[in-house]
Parts: sequence; C-alpha cells; structure tokens
Amino acid sequence: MRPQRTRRGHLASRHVTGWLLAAPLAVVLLAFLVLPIIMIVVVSFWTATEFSIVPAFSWENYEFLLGSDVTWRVLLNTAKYAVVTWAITVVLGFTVAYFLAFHVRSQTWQTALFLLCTIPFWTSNIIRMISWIPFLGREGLANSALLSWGVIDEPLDWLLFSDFSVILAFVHLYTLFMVVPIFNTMMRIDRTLIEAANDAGASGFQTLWNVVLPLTRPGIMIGTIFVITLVMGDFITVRFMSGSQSANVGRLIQNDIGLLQYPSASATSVLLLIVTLMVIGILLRLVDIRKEL
Amino acid sequence: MRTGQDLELIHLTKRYGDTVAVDDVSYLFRGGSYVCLLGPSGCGKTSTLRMIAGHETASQGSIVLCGTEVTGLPPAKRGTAMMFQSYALFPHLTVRDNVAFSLKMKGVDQAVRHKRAGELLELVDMTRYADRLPSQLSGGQQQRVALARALVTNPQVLLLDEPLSALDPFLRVRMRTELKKLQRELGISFIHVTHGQDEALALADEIVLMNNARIEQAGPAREIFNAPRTEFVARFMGGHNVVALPQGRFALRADSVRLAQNGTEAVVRAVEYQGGHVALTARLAGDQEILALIPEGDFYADPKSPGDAVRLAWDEGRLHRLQA
Amino acid sequence: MRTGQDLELIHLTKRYGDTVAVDDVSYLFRGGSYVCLLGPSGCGKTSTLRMIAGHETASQGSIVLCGTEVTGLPPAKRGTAMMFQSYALFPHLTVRDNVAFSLKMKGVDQAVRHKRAGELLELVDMTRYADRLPSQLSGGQQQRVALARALVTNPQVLLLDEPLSALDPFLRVRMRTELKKLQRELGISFIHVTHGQDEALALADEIVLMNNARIEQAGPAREIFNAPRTEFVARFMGGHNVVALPQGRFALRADSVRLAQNGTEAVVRAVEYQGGHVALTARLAGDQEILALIPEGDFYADPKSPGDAVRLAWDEGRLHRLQA
Amino acid sequence: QEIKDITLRQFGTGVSNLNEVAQKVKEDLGFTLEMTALDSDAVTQRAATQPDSFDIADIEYWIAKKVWPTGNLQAMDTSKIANYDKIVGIFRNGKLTPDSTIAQGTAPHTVGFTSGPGGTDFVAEESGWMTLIPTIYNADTLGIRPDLIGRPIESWAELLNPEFKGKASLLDISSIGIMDAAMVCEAMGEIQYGDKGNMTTDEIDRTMAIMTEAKRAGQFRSFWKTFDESVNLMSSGEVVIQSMWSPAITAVKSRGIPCVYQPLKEGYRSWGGGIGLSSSLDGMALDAAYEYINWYLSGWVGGFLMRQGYYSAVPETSKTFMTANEWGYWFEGKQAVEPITNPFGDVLAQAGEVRDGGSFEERMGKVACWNSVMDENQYMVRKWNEFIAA
Amino acid sequence: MNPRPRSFYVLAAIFGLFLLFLYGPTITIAILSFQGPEGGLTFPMRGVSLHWFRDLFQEQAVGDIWGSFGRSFVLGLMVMVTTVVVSVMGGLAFRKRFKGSAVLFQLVIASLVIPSILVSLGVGLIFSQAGLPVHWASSGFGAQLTWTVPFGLLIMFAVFNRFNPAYEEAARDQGATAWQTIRHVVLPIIAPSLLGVALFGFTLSYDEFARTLLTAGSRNTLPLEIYGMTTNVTTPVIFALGTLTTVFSFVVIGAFLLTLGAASRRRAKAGSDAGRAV
Ligand SMILES: Nc1ncnc2c1ncn2[C@@H]1O[C@H](COP(=O)(O)OP(=O)(O)OP(=O)(O)O)[C@@H](O)[C@H]1O
Ligand SMILES: Nc1ncnc2c1ncn2[C@@H]1O[C@H](COP(=O)(O)OP(=O)(O)OP(=O)(O)O)[C@@H](O)[C@H]1O
Ligand SMILES: [Mg+2]
Ligand SMILES: [Mg+2]
Repeated sequence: MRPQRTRRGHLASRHVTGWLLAAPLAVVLLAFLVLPIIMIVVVSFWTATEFSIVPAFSWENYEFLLGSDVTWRVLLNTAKYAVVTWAITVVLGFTVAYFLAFHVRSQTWQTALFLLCTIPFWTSNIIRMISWIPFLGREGLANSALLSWGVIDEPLDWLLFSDFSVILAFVHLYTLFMVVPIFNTMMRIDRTLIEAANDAGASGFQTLWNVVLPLTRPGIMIGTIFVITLVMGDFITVRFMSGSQSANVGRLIQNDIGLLQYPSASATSVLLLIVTLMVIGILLRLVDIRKEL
Repeated sequence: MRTGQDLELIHLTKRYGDTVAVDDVSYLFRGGSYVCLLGPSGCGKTSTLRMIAGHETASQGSIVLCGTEVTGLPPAKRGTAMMFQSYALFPHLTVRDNVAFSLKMKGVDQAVRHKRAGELLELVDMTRYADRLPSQLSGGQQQRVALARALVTNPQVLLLDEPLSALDPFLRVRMRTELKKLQRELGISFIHVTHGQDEALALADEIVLMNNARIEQAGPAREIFNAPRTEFVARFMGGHNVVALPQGRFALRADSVRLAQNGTEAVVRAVEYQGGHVALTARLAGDQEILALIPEGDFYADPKSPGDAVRLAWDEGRLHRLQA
Repeated sequence: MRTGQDLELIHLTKRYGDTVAVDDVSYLFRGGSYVCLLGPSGCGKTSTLRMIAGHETASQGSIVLCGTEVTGLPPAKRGTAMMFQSYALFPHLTVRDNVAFSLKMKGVDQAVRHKRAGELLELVDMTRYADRLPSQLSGGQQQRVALARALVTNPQVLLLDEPLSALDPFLRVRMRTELKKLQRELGISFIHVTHGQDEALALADEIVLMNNARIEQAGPAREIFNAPRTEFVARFMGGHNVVALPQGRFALRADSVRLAQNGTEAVVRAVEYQGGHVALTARLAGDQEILALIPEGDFYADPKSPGDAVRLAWDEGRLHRLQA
Repeated sequence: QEIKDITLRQFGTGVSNLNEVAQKVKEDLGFTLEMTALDSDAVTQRAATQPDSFDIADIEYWIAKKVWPTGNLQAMDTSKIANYDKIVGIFRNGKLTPDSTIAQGTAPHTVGFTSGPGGTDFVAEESGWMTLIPTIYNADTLGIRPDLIGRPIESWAELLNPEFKGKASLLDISSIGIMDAAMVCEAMGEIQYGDKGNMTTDEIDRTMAIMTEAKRAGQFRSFWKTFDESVNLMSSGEVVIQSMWSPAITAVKSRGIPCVYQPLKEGYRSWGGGIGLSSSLDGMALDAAYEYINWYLSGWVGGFLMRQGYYSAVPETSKTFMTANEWGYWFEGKQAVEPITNPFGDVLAQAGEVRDGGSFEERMGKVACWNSVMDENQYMVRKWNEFIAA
Repeated sequence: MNPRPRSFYVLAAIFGLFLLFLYGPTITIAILSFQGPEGGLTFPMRGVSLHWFRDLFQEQAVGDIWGSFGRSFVLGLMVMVTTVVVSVMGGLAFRKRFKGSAVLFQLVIASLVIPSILVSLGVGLIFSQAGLPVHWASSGFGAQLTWTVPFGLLIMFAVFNRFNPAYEEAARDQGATAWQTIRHVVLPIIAPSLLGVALFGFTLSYDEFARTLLTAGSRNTLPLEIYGMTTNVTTPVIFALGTLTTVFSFVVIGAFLLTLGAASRRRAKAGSDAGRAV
C-alpha cells in the first residue's frame, strides 16, 4: 500500500473493483442475454426453408408479420390477457399484502404465511396446469361442488378452455409476484402514519385510499412490471388453459419454432421485445426500482 | 379547581401480555395547562399518552375529557389530537394537504379546507412552504407543520410524544419556546411526553413524573424540583445530591453546596465545566459522592483538579427530607 | 508545546462534488487531550473526523499523526480507532468476539485474543456480558462494548462521532463522565464530535467550533464560552446575549443580566424555569431581545409573567466585544 | 471397447419411446439405449437443429421431409438389414397389395429412400439406401364416446355437426390437423381436393374458412396437441367426438370408459414412424445401431407395439411373439377368444369382441391420405395460426 | 394489544380464500394421486390406493422421472450457487457506483423483463450457429441464469439498501482487509437474505420450463420430462410426484420455521435481563 495514494488512484480503483465484482454478472448477461438477442435480431432478417435457415438479408418476415391482421389480433389478445391479469392481481395482491403487512402482527407469522403461499410453486407448473382440468372441467370438482350446492343446474362450460381459465391460471401463477413487492413497500410505511390518519378522523377505508395506497405505489409498479412481462412472454399457460383455442404472441413464436421457422419466430420475437420494452420503459419512468427495493 | 376542560384518568391500567406498562394511574389534568409527562425510558409515558389519544385501548380504568367518558371512542372523536414523535407527516402530500387532511376526511370542500389550512400555517409561520413536500423541509419546519396539522381539528387537548427529540439542541431550545407560546395563545391543554428533565422544567406548568408504570410525583415544576418526594425524584430531576444522614435521607441541591475553608473534607473526583458553573464531583469519607455546582468565577479563582482535597459546606436549612 | 503524540491537520479540504464539506482546515490536536469538535448540523464535523480515521479520502491537504504522514494510509494503519455513532457492533458476534475482532483479523490465537478482550471488557466493566449478542444489550452497554472494541488496537487517538446521541439524557450524563475518566486514565487523545454545546463544555479540554466547513474558533472550553470571537460563537454556545451598541456588537452573558430598580426598560416575553435558575426573555425598546438568567430565589421573590414591564441591568465590564 | 459399454441416445415422442424397449435391448443386445421423450414440436426441432444431441431419432415420415435435407441423418444400407424384404409394401413401393392405389399426402415410400450414402435427396424407387427404418404406423380416424352420442357415426362430416357443439375437438398440429379438416370438408361436400396432402392456397383458404366459422360458432371444446391431452379430453367427458389416435382410444378404453375408434366411410388418415441414425454415428456405435434396427424388426418390439394398437413394419416377425388370440384380434380383425390385455396387463377387450375397423388390410387398405408436408406449407401454417387466433 | 378490528376478519377470510385458490390444484393433485391402479388424470376417482406412490419409484412406460429429477436437482443447485455468488458480487459491485453501472443495471432489468421464450430461442440459436452442443448444464444453465440472477440481484439491492455501511467501516477500522470484511462481517450479516436468494434461485430453476425448452440438449430436466411424458398416456404417477413434492416442501419449511423459532427462543433466554443494568 503506497502511503500517498492520489485521489485519482482511489477513484480508478473503485471503478476497477466495481467491474471486477460485476464481471460474472456482466459475462452472464452478455453471453446469455445480449448475444442471443442480437442473434434473434439478425436471424429475423434471414429467410428459412422447410428445414434450415438461410443467412440472406430479407424484409420478408417483417412484411408478412406487420401486414397480417393476425399479428395485430394476437397482439391485442396478448394485451388483453396482460391488462386483465394485471387488474386482478393488483387488487388481489394488494389485499393479500395489506393483510400480511398490517394485520398479521408477528414476523414469524408473516414468514410462515408467506412460505405457505409459496409451497404450491414447488410442484411443477405442468402438473398443476394439467390438474386444472379435473378441477374446472365439466365433471370437475368446481362444477360438482356447485351442482351439489344447487347453485347451478348444468355444469358450467366456461370454467375451462376459455379466457376465464387462462386468466385464472395467470392469476394463480403470478399474484405472488405482485404480493411480494407490495408487501415489501408496505412494510416500509411508517406505522405512525396510519395512526396519524386515524387521529385525523380518517376511516379505515379513507386511510387505505389516502395514505396506504399512494405510499404503496412503487411496490405496485414493480409488481406490475413483473406481472406484465410474465404474461406477455407466456405461451404455455395460454395453450394449456385455452385448450389451444386462443393465441398470444408467445404461442405464435412457439408455433414457428415448432415448425422450424426460426427467422419468422425471430421477427415475431423482435416485435414482442419492442412492445415489452416499451411498456416497461414507460413503467420504469414512474418508479426508481433501485431506490424502492 | 376543576374546569369544564379537564382531562381525568381514573385507575388507568395498560398491560401488554405480562408487562404492566401503566399501573392503576389516576390523575386530573387541568384544562388549559401545559403538562409534561416525564420519566425514564420504559416507565409508561408513551403508553399513557396513546391511551389518552385512543391509539391504544385501556386494559382497565377510564378516561374522561370535559365531563365525557371517552375511553371507548375512536381517536378522532375524543377532542384530542396527537403530534407524533417523528411527526408522521404524509410524505406524498404537500404541507397544505397535510394540514388539511382531517378536513378532507370529513368531506370539507377544497376551498374551505385550504383556507383553514392557510390560517394554521399562518399561525405556525409556515405559509411560505405550503406547497412543499415534507421531505423538502428541515426538522424544525416539519415540526411546525405537524403542529398545524394536529391543531386543525381544534382539539381540547394536544398530545405530544417527545416532540423535540428529533431536533438538534440549538433548534430544540428555540422550538420549546414556540410550543409554550402557542399553548398560551390557544389556551388549550398540552400534554407533552419527554424524558429530558430540563425540557420539562422549562415548559411545564405541571410535571407528572412517572416511574415503573406509576406516578412517582406530580405538581408544579418548581415544587417537583425544590421538594422531591423521593430519592428517585431527586436523582432524576438532577442537580440534587441525596445525602444519607442518621436522621434519614435528604435531598440537597447541588447549587447549595460550596467550597469552604471549614467544611466536610472531600476529594475531587471530576470537574465539568458547564458555562456559568462548574460541576464538581467529590467524594466524602464513607463513599458518599457529592455534586457541587459552583459559579464559574468562584471556582476559577482557586481551581481544583481531580484528586485535590477540598472542603465542602452547605446550610442545614437546604436539606430537604425525602419520604423514600 | 508539541508532543510526539500530536495530530495535525494541514490545509485539509473535503469536497463532495460541488459541496465543500471541509474547507482548508488546519489545526493541531495536542496529544493526550480531550477535544470536542462542535458545530451545527452539516458544518463538516463528521467529514473531518472521517478523514482523520481514513474512511474518507482528503480532497486536499494532509494529516500527520505522531510525526508520520498518514493521509494515504488505510484506517487500521494510522494509529487511530473510531467509535461509530450507532456503535456498529457486529450483530452476529458476541460481545467478546466483537472486541477481539481486530485481533482475529491479525491472526492472533483464540486464547490470546480472548484474554485481551477480557482485559478490555474489564476496563469498561462489561465482563459479565461477554457472551451476549449486541442485540441483547441496552444502549449504554452497547456503547461500552464499542469503546472496548475501539481501544483493543491501542490507538493513539480515539475518534468518536456523536457517541452519546443515541442515549437518553440520564444515561448521557453518566456516560460522559465515564468517557472523560477513561480518557484521563489512558492518556490518549479523544476527538469527540457533538452538536451539543453542554456536552462539549463538560467534556473538552479543548473545543474546536466549526461553522460552514471552517473552524470558527478553537481553544479551551472556558475561553470559548467566556470570550466568543464572533456572534455565531456567542449564539451557538448559548447563555449569551448579543447586544448591538453604537460602539459595535458585544456578547453579554445571560447570568450577568439582572432585574433592577433602575435599568433599561423591557417587557417580559417568556419565562422558563430551569431548576436553579429562571430564564427570562425580555424585549427592549428597539426590538432587541435580552435573555436574563436569574437565580431561582431572586426571581420568585418577585415573580414576573410574560407581558410584565421590568427593568434590566448589567455591568458594563461584562460586555465582551465581538470581532464579527 | 465392448458393445456393452456403448450407449445409444434415442429420442422421440412418448408414443414409441418406451422404457420397456430399452430394457429389452439391454437384455438381448447388451448395450444401453437411453430414451428421451419429447413433445412433437421438440422432436422436429431437435432432429433438425441438434444432430449431436442424439444417436437415434424416432420421428415420423412427414417430419423426415423436413429433417432429411439438413443432413443430420445418415442413409442406411438396406443390405445390412436382415428383414428388409419382409417390410410391408407401404414403406417400400407404397402399395399394401400389388393392386392398391397410393393414397394422397406424404406417403412413406416417397421419403423413404435416398440416392446413396451422404445423400440429402429423396428418390422414388428402392435405392438400397433408406432414410428411416419404419417402426410403427397406423390409420387414424374419429374417436367417439358412444355412450354420450348414442347413435351411429359414419362420416368425418359429423365432427362439425352442430349436435356436438362445444363437445368436439381437433388436433392442433397444423400439418396433421389440416388433413383432418380436409377430410371433414370433403365429407361435407364443401370442397373437392386435388390432393389433400398437397393443397393449393385456395383449398387451404376455403378449408380454414369453414373451420374458422365452426370455431367461432363454438363447435370446439378444445384443441389438443399431445396424446395425453386427447385421452384426458375424452375420458373426462369434455369432448365426445374428436380426431384421435388409435392407441389413445385404447388408453381411454383401458380405464373402462367406452370409446370407439370409429371407421368412417371416407377412409382413414394415416401416419408412419421410423428411426433414423444421426450422421455423427460411426464405428462400433454405428454397428450397434444396425444391430438395434435388426432387433427392432425381428418381432419382439412389433408384438409389444401391436398389443397397444399400432402396426409393426414387419408383421410376420411380430406374429411369433404374439398368441394366436392376440394375432387374431389385433391383426386379423377376428373375435377375441380370451380377454385381450395391453403389455401392461390392463384388459382392453373381452372374449367375443372385435377390433374397431377390422383387420389390418381393412384398415390400412382404406387410407385416404397420409400426414404430409405440403408445398404450400408455410402458407398453410400461417392460415392455421389465424385459425387458432380467431 | 388492541382487539382486532372487523376488517381483520374480512381480510383474513379473503386471505384464506386466496390460499384455497393457490392450493386448489395442489389439493386436486393430492386427491387424484390416491386413486386405484385404473385411475386417470381426471375425475371421477377410480378406486383408492397408494398404487401411484409405489409406481413413482418404479420405471415408467415413458421417460425417466428420477433421472430428470436428478438433473433438475443438480441444475437447481448449480443455478442456486451461481446465483448467490454472482448476485452477491454484483450487489457489492453496484454499491461502488462504478462507471457503466447504470448501463449494466438497465441490462439487469432487461434480463428480467425479456420474455423467457426469447432467451430460449436466442441461446438455442447462438449455440447452434456456433456449432456448440446444447446441454442442460451449459446452455440450459446459462439461460436460466438470465432469470435467476436478476432476481437475486434485486434482492441484494434490497439487502444492501438496508445494510449499514458503518459495519464495513468498523471492520476496516479494526484492520480487516477487504476480503476479511466481506468474509467475517458482510456475509454473516446478510446470511439470512442469502438463504432467501438461494431458495429463490433453486425454486425458479427447478420449475423453469420455457428457458430450458430449446436449451436442454439430449437429456430432459424434470419439467421437460413431464411435458414429454404427456406424449403418451400419463398416469396419476405425476400427481403422486406432485403430492410428494408438496409434502416434502411442508417438511422442509416446517423444519426451517422450527429452527427459526428455537433460535429466537434461545436468544431471548440468553438476553433475558438485557437492559436491566446500566
Ligand atoms: N406494543 C407493546 N408490546 C409489548 N410491550 C410494550 C409495548 N409497548 C410498550 N411496551 C412495554 O411497556 C412499557 C412502557 O412502554 P412505554 O412505551 O409506554 O414507555 P415510555 O415511557 O414511553 O418509554 P420511552 O421513554 O423509552 O419512550 C415498557 O416496558 C415497554 O417495553
Ligand atoms: N457522502 C456525501 N456526499 C455528498 N455530500 C456529503 C456527503 N457527506 C456529507 N456531505 C455534505 O457535506 C457537508 C458536511 O457534512 P458532515 O456530515 O461532515 O456534517 P456534520 O457536521 O457531521 O453534520 P451533522 O451534525 O448533521 O452530523 C454537508 O453539507 C453534507 O450534506
Ligand atoms: Mg415513549
Ligand atoms: Mg455528523
């Protein structure tokens, strides 16, 4: 250690150690994120035969993609799933987080209830997805329960293989991604603010609306980012739960991949990427993730 | 001398599981007075205050304000208002909206509530900052906003939990003057929790000194300082020596002890300069420690250092007998 | 009167981007003395201390300890040790392991380092608690552990950043006595950052009063209190009035002002009881406010209330001319 | 290196990638066969893009049309295949019997041979170099739940019968699904196809238009993509009529749920599978692979698969591994004389029952078209996507 | 303690329903896994037995559950360890606010939000174009990291936002080197959060489907295997697997909570007279 280290030397070392520490992260992201994305963009300009991809520049994929009204319909459908799922998860997630943060008093219980929520996720998603059929199907648990309670006379068809079931599965899968960031933000709300509101005569609901909700906004934003991206990128849930009857962008991509149409899949991917990044870009303007964690 | 504005605690008790935080406390807070709840950490000050405010339910006993029993009422229905220790300003609302918050909750029109908020900001001299967010204010400014917010509901009693502890010492002294002035102007009761005896002495018409979940002594500030009932009070208020004599235990004010030619022999243990005075701690024979508060001029005429032998004297008349 | 143990700051400057936190400060801390760095919030006390400790690099200037330039050395190589404001005890280590931490880092045997840690815990009277975790200690106990940990490296200078601010007032007074005693026993320098002038007066052999990133005045505690160089010093140290007279501005100690039959006319603004004294604020003609510190006995012989007309008097000799 | 140290990695769909086969290989041949089951998309994708990740590809003939030109597979010398001559005609010259007509679509023999080692083309005649060795094949038709339908079903057109609104299903693998759709449209008399296995864009448009209309009207409960999905749809009663694979029907039946493989007057849609060798296979491993192929055709596997309702490429050899009762029931379409069980011991038919669709000749002789890859494949895929998104 | 308000019971009921909803499939799975040998994947139940649990430990007609479970488990551990290491290092790096950290942060966010299938497709393409063999432990591993590492990093941000830098300064003051500071002070203090990151990394990897789909190579991970198994008749054996997984998770988490409880009780005991003296 030199006794007279200059200020510059110190500064430089900060950047150097910073990069050294960040190197593994940078390598992972570069190799498995940046390069693949570049590859996708490049391939999206190639053409394909039945069985292989031809590295020749062409606008063909985009021409078709942007020219087809299927693209737009599917995009719209994707957006619909994202928005509806978001709306439900935000309400549900907020409620659950609110309960855990403000009504469960001991930290041990909070942890325990949280873990209880995560246990179903240890069972493979595919298995859980398959099990929705016996749960929601015509002869499934839900229908037989409703029938036996006399709520309905005939099994409900729309419980399964419908937009309802798709959204249901999304909500099932992703609500927790909303709960966690909202809970995290709520735990950082100073409890005396609630008392102050109480003191000012606010009812429980007024406190919720005027104090808790505004202060939870960053958490909601982060949860929104998770849910929106997860739903937009999904392909397996839509396929299983709609009985292959509806499509989202992810399914278009997967279909193309299945048929070895990589350039076309890449073009669709680029479209999805742009849309996703735009949405997230807007959301990120509303919240500083790093500060809010 | 009861008035219509009195606040009375009747056999008030608060338990948290096994801990008894407030133990069967009865007290009458006279309307329009500045009362300090004083005591060491954990003695139950905050619990008492929060029960009065309605943020904590009483385990037993009742609270009567202006002749009405308020024990079971929600905070906003009691005629009390609370100013929180860290102010608890809503970070997402401007100063004006913070002050107008309770009016908004009542459904008061925006124009009306802004006008009223303006008046209160005027009162605490914060009109200029009405559009700022709390995070853009200094500690002292935040405190004034909190004050305005608490006062907007026209409470009969304002409850303050360590309102000055977040301020630096300089500001603390300034703000306490303002608090006192405001209380006098408004003519309502302030109940102020603190664990600083200097703060309590400076502010309070009446001090309620708590210890171990009970009231140890209550009365006007001077009475508490000059006539401590127990050793605990004497020690806690500071500036006192507790002297054990054959007749019993006595409190002896440190400023009544002087260095003298003929007095009890002692050895200096520590010397602390305190501006106008010097606090000299000395040990008498028999391990009794005595604190003498000596005017600066007198001390430096013949300065002493730890280890020096001195003689200490006091008037017998200054000894105040302690009951416990 | 330099000794081998001196700590010298030479044209020390610290910039954070555009803010200048410490501006070209030069000062000689004499070895073995208790120095308080005093000043209002944001004046650069912490920055100075952290540069001395080596936790912050100096933007300019140098630091010399015991004749060695230490400006570029890492904290542990400087012969300084730091006690942090919130103590920064390692929460996962027992008290003993906290104290022995630096020895462990040096690769000292467990037996040896436990023995040494035991000695230091003995010194701060914490032997009983050696196996506890920091979270199981009270504030004052934590502080002693932090002290023991800082001292285990045998530093020449101990740096303390607001060591007493996390304690309640009762404990604060007790701990400051202990700090002072310890410093005297060890004979090393303590540099203690505080923004409480009472704390500084009570503890310091020497006070360095900072303002706006510079040293405003430095010297023995009494000198600072009795001979403030500037209005800022007089106001900050408290207990002073600043009087504007045709000849210039003067500092006038509040305890030199008395109520008299023939004196300047004034109106009482506020009265604060302070135990032995009463602080009376009055306004002279011309909007000048004067604070008078009146012995309790004198005041209550003829008590005044806000609004009363009084006459104030002081000896001309007590006026101390201010340079700025 | 000994043969028992060799490991061959085989992948395919779960239809034929059965662990019992691997076990038997270990017993009979001594080397290890590692089986990986994938869904049909992943099978194509892996065969076409990851030649190093397998030694043996178990794929379908129509997929071969896509995969073979990549050069990821190597041609097989028929002279090294003992039972080559006994392979049924379908896979050699396209004819089941010398006077059969060749069905529409990608008939296996059209993609079964290449010009020689290293060839990436297809040749029409038996060149001595095979692309895939045929393993199993079958003819598919509609599966129905007779208990829930309660009347005879005779035509593909019934799939779009409004009577089954919300209770019909179709296969969502575009190349296969469109064939079924075409069978339906043709049966309805709406469209007359030149070649259902190689439609014109106009034919594709019209087919999809009819299907889209039906979909919008709520005809379909669901589409299915994997074997298992079709079984679940049928056995849970979600669907009463759907295009289905013969063994899937068998699987539904084995749970005691009535389900019929319904022969229809328009004939069957057929498919065949085969195994191909990775081009990176050589030396001893290649020898082992040939050994495996010869073993495969030698009868045990054939019998094993036949008992599940598939047909073996070399029925003659399978016969020796089946009882007369089994052979009669599965192959000859005769009444069972004793209960028929699948290889896992589940009873599929009682004495006296006959197999739906009858004998081998009756079934395979009435193939209307083969699963195929069309010239307008890309166009068709896009239209199919539109249909799904509709 | 104040009595619970009415809203508590309403919210508790909602939470209960939410739990029921979360466990809906799990419960269905549990019920159906106890069917008799004739059982299928759907209702009505066909008999009651432990047949499928026994069957789970025998070879299946198709696929290799335990082999793929083993791979998923190993991959999960690899991802877990790497995630912890990379995100701790990353978390430490970001505290230094080095040049270019903003860009790297954007990348981290991008990695989090980019649809999984794109990563799968892209990594698959890269490997195939570069002629590298795809393998679950190389390309599959990497593809999963693009998901787990950003998550881990976000957790580390949260942790370091709350981490008092005075601890590190104290350590440095005590003569600890940079490495010793991390080893003896930072890591032990953040250890509980690391446990969280590890658990998270493992879970995300263990159940990852999309990112592994095109990157797993010749051998399947468990989710792919289960998916592959659906190309033949799948039996309630996968439900038995699900039930067993759930039971196992309950045991693990129960043990975890018990340890936590025991630790805090032990601590409470040791410190029972804290605050009395001084
Ligand atoms: N929510 C609670 N649960 C359990 N015990 C509590 C709770 N709040 C306070 N206590 C206990 O009750 C006693 C009195 O607490 P209280 O907060 O009223 O003291 P305080 O006088 O305000 O102290 P401080 O000066 O430290 O604020 C303490 O022993 C405390 O530990
Ligand atoms: N890390 C930093 N980055 C930027 N500015 C800083 C930083 N640390 C301190 N400052 C600024 O430098 C000035 C001096 O800060 P310093 O912490 O030394 O003050 P202080 O005298 O210790 O105040 P306090 O009594 O509030 O602790 C302040 O204006 C502060 O805002
Ligand atoms: Mg309190
Ligand atoms: Mg500071």
